[in-house]
Amino acid sequence: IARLTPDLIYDQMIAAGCARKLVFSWAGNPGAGSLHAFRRAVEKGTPKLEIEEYSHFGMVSRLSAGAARLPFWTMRNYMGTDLPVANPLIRTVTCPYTGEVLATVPALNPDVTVVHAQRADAQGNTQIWGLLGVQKEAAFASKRVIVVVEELVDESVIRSDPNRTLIPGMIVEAVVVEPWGAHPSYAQGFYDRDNEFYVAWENISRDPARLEAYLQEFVYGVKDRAEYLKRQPGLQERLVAGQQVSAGVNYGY
Amino acid sequence: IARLTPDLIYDQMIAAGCARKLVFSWAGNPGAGSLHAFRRAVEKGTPKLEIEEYSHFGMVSRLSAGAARLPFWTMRNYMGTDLPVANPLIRTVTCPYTGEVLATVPALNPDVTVVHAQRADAQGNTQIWGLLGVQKEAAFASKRVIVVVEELVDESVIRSDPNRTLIPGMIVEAVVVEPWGAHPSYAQGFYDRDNEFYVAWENISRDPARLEAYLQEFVYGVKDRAEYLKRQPGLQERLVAGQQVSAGVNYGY
Amino acid sequence: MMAAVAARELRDGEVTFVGIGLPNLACNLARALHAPNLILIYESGAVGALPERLPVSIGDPSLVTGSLMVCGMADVFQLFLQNGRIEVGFLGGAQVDRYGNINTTVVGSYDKPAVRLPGSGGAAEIAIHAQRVLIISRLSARAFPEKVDFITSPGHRMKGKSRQELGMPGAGPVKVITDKAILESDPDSGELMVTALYPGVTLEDVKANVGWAIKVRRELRPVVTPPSPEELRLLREVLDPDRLFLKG
Amino acid sequence: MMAAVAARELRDGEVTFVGIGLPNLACNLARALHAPNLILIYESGAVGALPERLPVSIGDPSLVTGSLMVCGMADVFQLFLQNGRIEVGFLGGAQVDRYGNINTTVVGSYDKPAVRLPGSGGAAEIAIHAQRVLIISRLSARAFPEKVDFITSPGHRMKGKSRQELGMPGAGPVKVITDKAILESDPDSGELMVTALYPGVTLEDVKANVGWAIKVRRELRPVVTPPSPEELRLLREVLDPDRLFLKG
Repeated sequence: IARLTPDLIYDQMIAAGCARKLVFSWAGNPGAGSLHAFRRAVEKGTPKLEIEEYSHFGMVSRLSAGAARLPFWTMRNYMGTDLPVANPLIRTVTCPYTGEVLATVPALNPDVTVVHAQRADAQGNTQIWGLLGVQKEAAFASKRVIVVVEELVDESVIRSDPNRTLIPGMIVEAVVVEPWGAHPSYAQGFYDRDNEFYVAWENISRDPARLEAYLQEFVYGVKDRAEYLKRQPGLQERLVAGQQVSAGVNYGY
Repeated sequence: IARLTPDLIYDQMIAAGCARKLVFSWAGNPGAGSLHAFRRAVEKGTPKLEIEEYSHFGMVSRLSAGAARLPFWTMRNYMGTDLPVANPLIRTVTCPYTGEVLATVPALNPDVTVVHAQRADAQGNTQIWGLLGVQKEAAFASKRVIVVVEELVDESVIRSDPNRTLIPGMIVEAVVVEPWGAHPSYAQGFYDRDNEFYVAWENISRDPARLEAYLQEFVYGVKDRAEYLKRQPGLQERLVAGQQVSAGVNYGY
Repeated sequence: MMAAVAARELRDGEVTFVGIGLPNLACNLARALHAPNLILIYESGAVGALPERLPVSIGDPSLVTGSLMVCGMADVFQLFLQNGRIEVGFLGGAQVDRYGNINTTVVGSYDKPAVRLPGSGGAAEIAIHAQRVLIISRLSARAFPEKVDFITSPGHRMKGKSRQELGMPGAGPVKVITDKAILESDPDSGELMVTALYPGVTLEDVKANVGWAIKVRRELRPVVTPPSPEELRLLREVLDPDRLFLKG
Repeated sequence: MMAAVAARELRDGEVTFVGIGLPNLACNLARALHAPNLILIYESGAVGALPERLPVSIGDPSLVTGSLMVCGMADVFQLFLQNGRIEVGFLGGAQVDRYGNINTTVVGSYDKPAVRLPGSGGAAEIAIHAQRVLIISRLSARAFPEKVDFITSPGHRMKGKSRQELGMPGAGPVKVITDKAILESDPDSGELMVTALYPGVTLEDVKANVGWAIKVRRELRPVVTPPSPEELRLLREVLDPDRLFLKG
């Protein structure tokens, strides 16, 4: 599994033994502490977890190469750092014009990419606003793409604002309509980040027994997202987004 | 001067002797014919004009490299074509992972890039919708950026829909507020392409005397854009855009 | 007629890289008939476009309004074309040679051309990356020389090398649709050969308009089916009522 | 106090790459006081952000609402950072060494770490490309070893080589803001040296909390000006009322 910023969902997957190898650039629980399952795996070897580590720019570039179906991507980066020592896949290339030696990373082409988005139509044409991350690059780099959306919309909604489409349906395998599907993270315009849960994770994840109990109750123990939400009363009221709607623009000619 | 698709404005600059060298990938008058001033320059040498030629992908890549401040950009391209023979700046690089030989083009960093956009604020934060071309790459690749807009808007308009901002004010040197500034081309949501003029250009540009007369009347002979428009009565009524306004999206949280 | 014949080459749902002119007519005809889910991509950045009028330029604003996605040109070339997502690419050209190589750059020498043509645009990379390429071009001995003056878009053999030897992802120009006949590439040699004639056209007529001794496929389909009344009606009354691109 | 001192380092209008925590507080304090036109860029893609609350994560939705531009991360790293547009980059770290090298990767060996830290994130490239880097870190002998266990973000000398020799565009960590003193890099050797003390802190106190024999600038400013009442009010009542990042 690969992500720039593996978060507590990744910590859960590591704890549950679902991850053989993690490819990443920053593994922490922002503002709250550590991913303790990840740390136990790396520091103590339980469970066993291979790691392959880059910086953010390196991970972004790996996906950019994958999305462009090139075998590598070039950066001016890594000189003086120990990252190329820790990871021999960080290499160099010589510019055919200036002779300058530049850093390279190999393409990353995931088997499956899961993208969370605000809305898509039934064909998978997907619109995202707010932070875009590397969603476009990851989707185009991937062999298969699954889109999880807050809202399924008619094709006419997509066509009314084509500049917002980040991922075209032609590369999408499946659309999953799952409101609140990004919790404990957020969906701009739908609901806020559940910061309380990120803080709580510090203590849950520190204690393997509590972590296991959490997985039993909220992962293995729920049959779907609706049940997951029902076990957390007040959550939706607490996090639902306010209204700050942009004006439209004229696509006429 | 450099553009993927030098059009009849470039044909005018060539005819007027303003261009020393043209860097391009497609030089024609789409749907209407040729750029005859360009053809006279290349075929007969009047006026003298150097050319440096790529394909569209090559030109896009040159600007991508320039925008990323890398000395070159990599593509899987040009094998079997005569373009690298005609242009020795099209070279190759060997992938440090697969050993594959790939095509490269050198970075293009223009002295000045002129971008036409629908709107910007006084700081130069610029929003564009509809076709985006290589405007973002050209602006970031350039030493200086001039933005020509249909409409100057308050910063709050820009901030109400930040995903539409293509060019940030920090890289913009000057904002020129010039409604109808793209004519004979178009501005999505403002006015249509003046196809009649593109067709008319075929005959104007074929005849050096008519071309010179055109320049006298509509370029040298007008003091500003307002006068240029006044000499073409009915133009604005004929081309003004219809209304096809998109809905807004919620940026709340 | 070329537009109608080209339209029949498109299968429903295919992702098609469209140029202006006849390819655009062909794609929109196919969409109106057997391929309503054709996805049209224009190199200017419109994906899944539904132009309500015949676009004159690939930068026409009518390509934007109502399309599925509009992205920058770097994305068009890197994420769609080089990524291998384009199933069909349409190309035209001033010259097409024995191996399907296309010239849209110069007639004569590059440094002192007799005629300076517009250049590649996106044609070089489309010829390399599209899963298959369809060429549309009127047949004449001048337009079909044995060897083009300049290879803008590679076909099946370039200076003795095959596409595979040169590492090209796409299958190249599998069919050339002319106004007299259909030519297809021989799977072994890569050479273009006559595979079907238009009604009323003789093989001699075709051979006289090709600059080399063109081969003829053994199982030659004698005639291309002429455009149906419905195809003609759509082309003439709906898609190109002003006869911008149609001649007949 | 570190946030207030860091804020004073920022000049109005500067383009600043912001991390979460104290850097974010410092930037928003500067915006509220002497630098209203500071342009904050977060590596998640928000440019010119005006967060109405203290963002806990660099992916906080409050960074988006009302910002000047939101772009993808490829653009953040290629078009802004590598392009040279970032004037100030803030970095923190578990270890900072004699030459300003920072470690946020591992304590101990890479393969069998005693403590696994989060890793680089964007810190490696910020240290290389930002026009100047400000480090914020509490002073302790553990946090300031002579040599870091792992160079995540390069400072002024790495394995004997200078930034210039290694071809790094930015000037690197020009100042380290700690809770006891300010350290600055010697323009010649690149070594960090003490240049100013906080009120009530002695030089011996600083030296005891640094893992090597740190040099002291000849014209040492004796004390850093303590936070003004206005700085304290903004930090405690407006910017971080829940004390998420402030200790005092």
